[in-house]
Amino acid sequence: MLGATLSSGWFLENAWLIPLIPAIGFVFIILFGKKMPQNGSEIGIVSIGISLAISIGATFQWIDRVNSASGGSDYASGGFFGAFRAIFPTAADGGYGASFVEPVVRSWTWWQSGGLEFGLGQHIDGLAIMLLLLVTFISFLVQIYSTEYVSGDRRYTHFFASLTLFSAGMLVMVLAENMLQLILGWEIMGLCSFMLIGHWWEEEANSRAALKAFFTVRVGDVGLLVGTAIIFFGANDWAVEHGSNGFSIRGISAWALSGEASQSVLFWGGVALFIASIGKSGQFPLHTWLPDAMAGPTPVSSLLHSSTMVVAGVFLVARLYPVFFVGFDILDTTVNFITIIGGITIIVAAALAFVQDDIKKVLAYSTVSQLGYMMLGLGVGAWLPAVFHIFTHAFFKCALFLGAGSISHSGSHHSFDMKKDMGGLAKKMPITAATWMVSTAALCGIPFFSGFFSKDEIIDNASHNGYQFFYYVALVGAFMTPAYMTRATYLTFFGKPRGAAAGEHHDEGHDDAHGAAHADHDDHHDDAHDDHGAHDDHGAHHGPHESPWRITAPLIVLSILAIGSGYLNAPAFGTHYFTDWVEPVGVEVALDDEYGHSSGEEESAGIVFAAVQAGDEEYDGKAKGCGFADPSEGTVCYAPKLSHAVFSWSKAMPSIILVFAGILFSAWVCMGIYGDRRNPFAGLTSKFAPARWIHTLLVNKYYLDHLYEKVIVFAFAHPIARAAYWVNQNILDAIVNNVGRGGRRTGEWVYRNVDQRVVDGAVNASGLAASEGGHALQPVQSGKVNQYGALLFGAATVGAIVLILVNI
Amino acid sequence: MQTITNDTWLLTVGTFLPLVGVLLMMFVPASEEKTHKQIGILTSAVTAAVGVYTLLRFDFDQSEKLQFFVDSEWITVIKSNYTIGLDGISLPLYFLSMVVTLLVMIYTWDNMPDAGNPKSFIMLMLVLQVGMAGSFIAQDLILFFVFFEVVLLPMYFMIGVWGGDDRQYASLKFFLYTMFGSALMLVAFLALFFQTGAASFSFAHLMEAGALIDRDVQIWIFAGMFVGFAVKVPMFPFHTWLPDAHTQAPTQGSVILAAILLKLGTYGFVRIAIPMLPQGAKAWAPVIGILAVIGIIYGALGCLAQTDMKRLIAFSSVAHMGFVMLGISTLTDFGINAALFGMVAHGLITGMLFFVAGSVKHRYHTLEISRLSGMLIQMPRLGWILGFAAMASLGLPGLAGFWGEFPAILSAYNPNFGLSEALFRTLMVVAAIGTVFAAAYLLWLYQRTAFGRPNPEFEQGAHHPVGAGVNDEHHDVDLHDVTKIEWIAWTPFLIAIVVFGVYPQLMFGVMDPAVSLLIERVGAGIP
Amino acid sequence: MYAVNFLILAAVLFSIGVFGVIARRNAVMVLMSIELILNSVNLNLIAFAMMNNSPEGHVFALYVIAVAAAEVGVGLAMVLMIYRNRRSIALDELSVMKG
Amino acid sequence: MSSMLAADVNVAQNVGFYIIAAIMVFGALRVVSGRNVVHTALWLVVVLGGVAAQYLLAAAEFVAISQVMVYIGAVMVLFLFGIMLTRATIGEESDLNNKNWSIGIPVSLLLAGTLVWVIVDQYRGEVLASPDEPMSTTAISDVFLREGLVPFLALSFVLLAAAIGAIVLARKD
Repeated sequence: MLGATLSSGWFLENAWLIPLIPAIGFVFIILFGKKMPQNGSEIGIVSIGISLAISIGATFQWIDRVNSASGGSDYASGGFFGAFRAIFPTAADGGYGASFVEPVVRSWTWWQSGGLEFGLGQHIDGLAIMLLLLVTFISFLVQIYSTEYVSGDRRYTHFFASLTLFSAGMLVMVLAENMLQLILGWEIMGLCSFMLIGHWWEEEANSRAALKAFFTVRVGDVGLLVGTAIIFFGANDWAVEHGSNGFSIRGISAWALSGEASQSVLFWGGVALFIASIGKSGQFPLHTWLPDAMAGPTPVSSLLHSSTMVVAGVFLVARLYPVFFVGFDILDTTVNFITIIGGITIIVAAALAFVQDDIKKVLAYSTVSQLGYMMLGLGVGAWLPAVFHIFTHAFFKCALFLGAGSISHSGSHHSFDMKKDMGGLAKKMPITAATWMVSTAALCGIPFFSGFFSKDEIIDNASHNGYQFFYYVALVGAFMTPAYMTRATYLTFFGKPRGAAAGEHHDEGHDDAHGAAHADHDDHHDDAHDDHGAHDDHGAHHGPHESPWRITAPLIVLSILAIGSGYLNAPAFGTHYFTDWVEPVGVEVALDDEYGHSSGEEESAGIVFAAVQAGDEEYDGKAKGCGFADPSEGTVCYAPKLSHAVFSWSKAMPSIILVFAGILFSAWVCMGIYGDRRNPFAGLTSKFAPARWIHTLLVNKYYLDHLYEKVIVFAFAHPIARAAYWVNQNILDAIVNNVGRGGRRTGEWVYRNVDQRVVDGAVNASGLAASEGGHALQPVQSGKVNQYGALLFGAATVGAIVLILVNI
Repeated sequence: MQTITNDTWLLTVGTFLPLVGVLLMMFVPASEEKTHKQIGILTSAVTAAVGVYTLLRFDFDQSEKLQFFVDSEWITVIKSNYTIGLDGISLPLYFLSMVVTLLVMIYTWDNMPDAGNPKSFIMLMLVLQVGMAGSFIAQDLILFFVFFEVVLLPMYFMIGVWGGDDRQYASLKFFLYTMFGSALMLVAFLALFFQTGAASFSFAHLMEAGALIDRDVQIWIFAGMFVGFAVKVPMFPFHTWLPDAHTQAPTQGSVILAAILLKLGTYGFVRIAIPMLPQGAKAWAPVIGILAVIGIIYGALGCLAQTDMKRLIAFSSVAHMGFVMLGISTLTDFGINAALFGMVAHGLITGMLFFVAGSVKHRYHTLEISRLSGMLIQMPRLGWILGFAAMASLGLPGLAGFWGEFPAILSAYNPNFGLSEALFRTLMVVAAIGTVFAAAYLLWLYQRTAFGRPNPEFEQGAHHPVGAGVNDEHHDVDLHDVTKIEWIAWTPFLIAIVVFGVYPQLMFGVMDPAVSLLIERVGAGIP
Repeated sequence: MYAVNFLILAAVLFSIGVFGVIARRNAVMVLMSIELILNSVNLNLIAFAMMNNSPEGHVFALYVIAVAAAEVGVGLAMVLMIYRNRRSIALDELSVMKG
Repeated sequence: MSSMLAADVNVAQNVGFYIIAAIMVFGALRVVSGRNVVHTALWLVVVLGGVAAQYLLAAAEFVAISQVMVYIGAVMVLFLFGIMLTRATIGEESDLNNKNWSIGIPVSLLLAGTLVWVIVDQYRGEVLASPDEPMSTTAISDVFLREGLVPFLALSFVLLAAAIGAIVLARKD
């Protein structure tokens, strides 16, 4: 009777409003934004704010639902909720005893084909709730931040419109009920990233970056389209039989774990979908668009890199985890496609972060590297830690980007160059510096900051699940992360002020960063600062100073969360709220139509199975479970039954040590290279050839961009396209033209060679022949009536004779 | 075939109403240009109103049946009847042809091509409308052929008289190409007629009787139809008339050509060739699929090589119609649904792109991509519309283009009737890669024309240097943003692209029952 | 009386008329030859009327007579006009219709 | 006149027919070959009169009278006026015929041969029953004014149009 007793509520039932409101907001901004007092930004903020409110409401109701499922069910092994939670930390294999929580699924007919109806709706489970909250929250902060950061921009309204639509796209994807809806959100994000990265499109570099981002992601999208097609046809028959269809996320999940799915279909579908994730989440080798995407305004970067866009790829894998789990034989093998890509990405991106001068690019590569961690986590079967890492990473990465924006906004005069325009900013911008430090600590995985709890779990589970090699890869990454972050921190906040940070004014950086659009930025800027009194010297002195509250407030909030969010699931302290609320429980669920339509008649088309949890006794306490054995008759699984590594400080020790080693080593080297002291590392790259080679390789980003832009894209855009067009003009078209010309020649030949007096019989296709024939017949047209008469009567006579002869 | 005979006058009136306008215009001297334009708009508006009424009267619950069915004697000697009817397959196209004509007519108000003489121009357009609408309602092969050919001549004159510099060549090429196709098609029609026992030309009869023909004969007859329709679509390698015709045609001609005329070919496949010759269709399906996918890639590569905006859009049509044909070639209800959706979507989107190209030409007097730049600065609204149409064209979900493209790719995974899965799955992957190319050429176009700073050549008020030689027309560059007339003509396109993109069920719901029935019938004809 | 009598007479007259139309130069003479042809037709009509014993043949003959009268009127008027303009009615000198 | 058409004059009828026919053919040949314009016109009168006589033989008296009145009375006068107004030579003219007579003879011979052949083939031996009494004018007028009314009216218009047209064409200005 679980279906009936699960608590639900208005917010959960109507979660589909969360993306809809920003989407409507987008339309309003486009239509009326310019006429509003705040040029449309208020519409964006309000619409995101409402969505945030709904998300919060939905989150509480979801937690309630989880609790009611655990506490109210007879099947739950843990008894009432509190007791269940108390014993949880010792239950090594995690979700084993937990109850299945029916997601809140609703759907409306969106389109139909071949007699099947496909829906548009919502699929709310823990993962969706977590991301809904995250996305609306971060979007909200970023929008507030943006009102200051891009104020006075000539396309201020458009900026907010795109930002709002961008959030809407991500939200659509997050609560997608089926694959097509997911694609919808996915592509809307792609479009908005194009608009936002290319926001200052007057500069060719920016528009190229936008193009590159869209295009690279689009390459990955081939995989999404193909993968969806493969999965659809693989799953559809089974799913339709069970009351769903081959696009429905639930249908696909259940089919993948049903044991009836073809392994090869799952494998190829998984590969194709994962290619899409590679493109979207900036995994190696399609990561090259991400650093270029820094051409966009900083709030865009922070939004893109924390909770939206790049997370979409990870989300896709997490969402369709059963497909990947079965398709790639996760946990049965020691290596698979996901772990390989994730592992490579961690190292490759982290190495690149060492040679960047642009602070945003350091952060960009660090994002790529962290996304590698998430992928690795998913690849090694650590679903929950990976998802938790999405959660924590969003806060501290957003804070870091916004911090970088704050520095450029108020500290380095719109430059992002750490070597030229920064240094020693810690004193001038204390709030920014403090929040930066906290977030960096979280990113590095220093204990007691949020990143530690999530990243360490991934590393720990890699070893726990038998992926020893990737355990070491992750440890190397854990060393590299603090190292490059220490370098960036040192260059920015310590040492001697340089360039703009020292108060120097140079137009170069200014133009590079904001282009022409910035000309009126400054004017408006001054007005904005006048409001704050303290910063009215901006136009005159351009000295570094702390940013206004609309920038610092989001920073502070985020940095608090950069610490606090980790404690939602800190096994070191025995908390596991996040696990309870988010992780789908891998138990067999009985199909029962009776409950399918119990929660509202609107859930008519495309809704999936009604479900009640099957009794635990079916497991017999064995290690087998969903994902490892086929579900028994009449039941389905929605998620594999995953076990969790049990935390212990001793197991965490290696990574902790490596983190601190990284910090210390890097600080030492940095002071050596960038500081005043003479040091063996100074001038290393010029003295030592292998170091120089590595440095060159890294500076050139492994020459991947060369390969893509100068070789592949160039080849298609120029020689190949030209060749195809040449074929078109000179072969295909030439055939047509030659057929025409040949026809004309034949006509001429016939005309020349057949007696002109007979030509009138064989009327040539060309008009020329007809005219010549006319000339040939001209003598007949004497204009003399008598002759005409003679012809008329003669012809009539002949005709009559012929008729008579024929009729005899 | 089940039919519903209600409101039998509706289709005939809707189809032939434009002729009333033509008749009216005959009595007005050519010098009264405004009156002609008014009559043209009025006529097409009334026609579109009849179209709306048709929509209202259409029984959407029985969209698989032919409605407003009429079957009266026409040419009894050759057993051809005046048989007309409308079902879910033809309704969207029928209505689209009416609306597009109206909007093009409105656009003509301000944007008469340089050759002038609106009287003949508008009369030709109205005649064209009769042919287009008639082709979609005809349920008799001879009647269909007549309407199909009626379309040809006005278009020939539109290109040949009001076209660009190279119009003679383009119009002749268009004409001869399509005539060539039509000739083969007519032969195929007659062969079908005699092979089925020469009893009747009506679709319903031929669908029943056609399936009984020997497989080999079916294949030959299908070949004839294939060439006829493939030229019209156009499919690779019969596409070479298209870029010339599109580039040279006046804007109105391009829009109608893209929006409706090309659909006659694909509609012919769905309505005539496939259901009447199921075994022939099955034998030809792999060929169609391969040519369609070649068209997708090839058209995209052609686009990348273009320096002229209009020609680029024309090539993109080749690629998009490739998706439509891919959907058809799978012989699945999924694929044909997608193809039908794609036809309408392509009509709306590419029509819109041609409108924009026409307006760009009108303002800059050039379509050379390398000379256009910074359109978003000089004409932000036009730039936005171009961006919107480009996004729709590359198949962004949420806009209409996606629903023609994705389900077509999807359907190729599982072709019907035992067609080779390996082949079609390969085609699917290649077609999916084609979407990347689509993104590439459209965004590249957009980046080069809309982004960046305006070309100094076209700065407001700047005079061209005398010796520049690039622009010897005497027009001053008059860069004004989208005008009111253009808004009126374009807004329905833009709204339709969004509405169909967001809620595709509007069209799928109408088409699906009819298509399912069609596939069922084809399946019955394949042993 | 044999039917062939009338019919052959009409045929002969018709042929003579045809010869006249072809051979004569003078426009007035051509018109006269046409009258011959018309009369031969009338003979036929009367003969057939007699054969069927019905008045329709007579009626048609009368029609032809009326039309012939009209034709001669208009034809001669045209001849007069041509004569006024060109001072000649020789048909072989009229070649405005020459192609 | 009806006494002339007694039922038992079959032989006489035939003899009359042949005599008149011979005269007509001769006249017709003169019409198309004569060298004097006025003479040819007069020969045409002979032919037309012969036609009228043949009508009488065929019991078509109303048509015969119309023939005499319209042709001999009106049309021939018109022809003579035409000849005079165009100042044709009253005497003989050397080149009334053009070069086409060489085409004309074979054509007309061929035509005549064809027609005769066909006629003989079809109607050989068919005898025309001599009617008891001539076709009554009442019967003709019945047809004219009942089913033939519309053509009759149309014909009136044709005549009117011809009259007007002739005047317009012949006017000097």
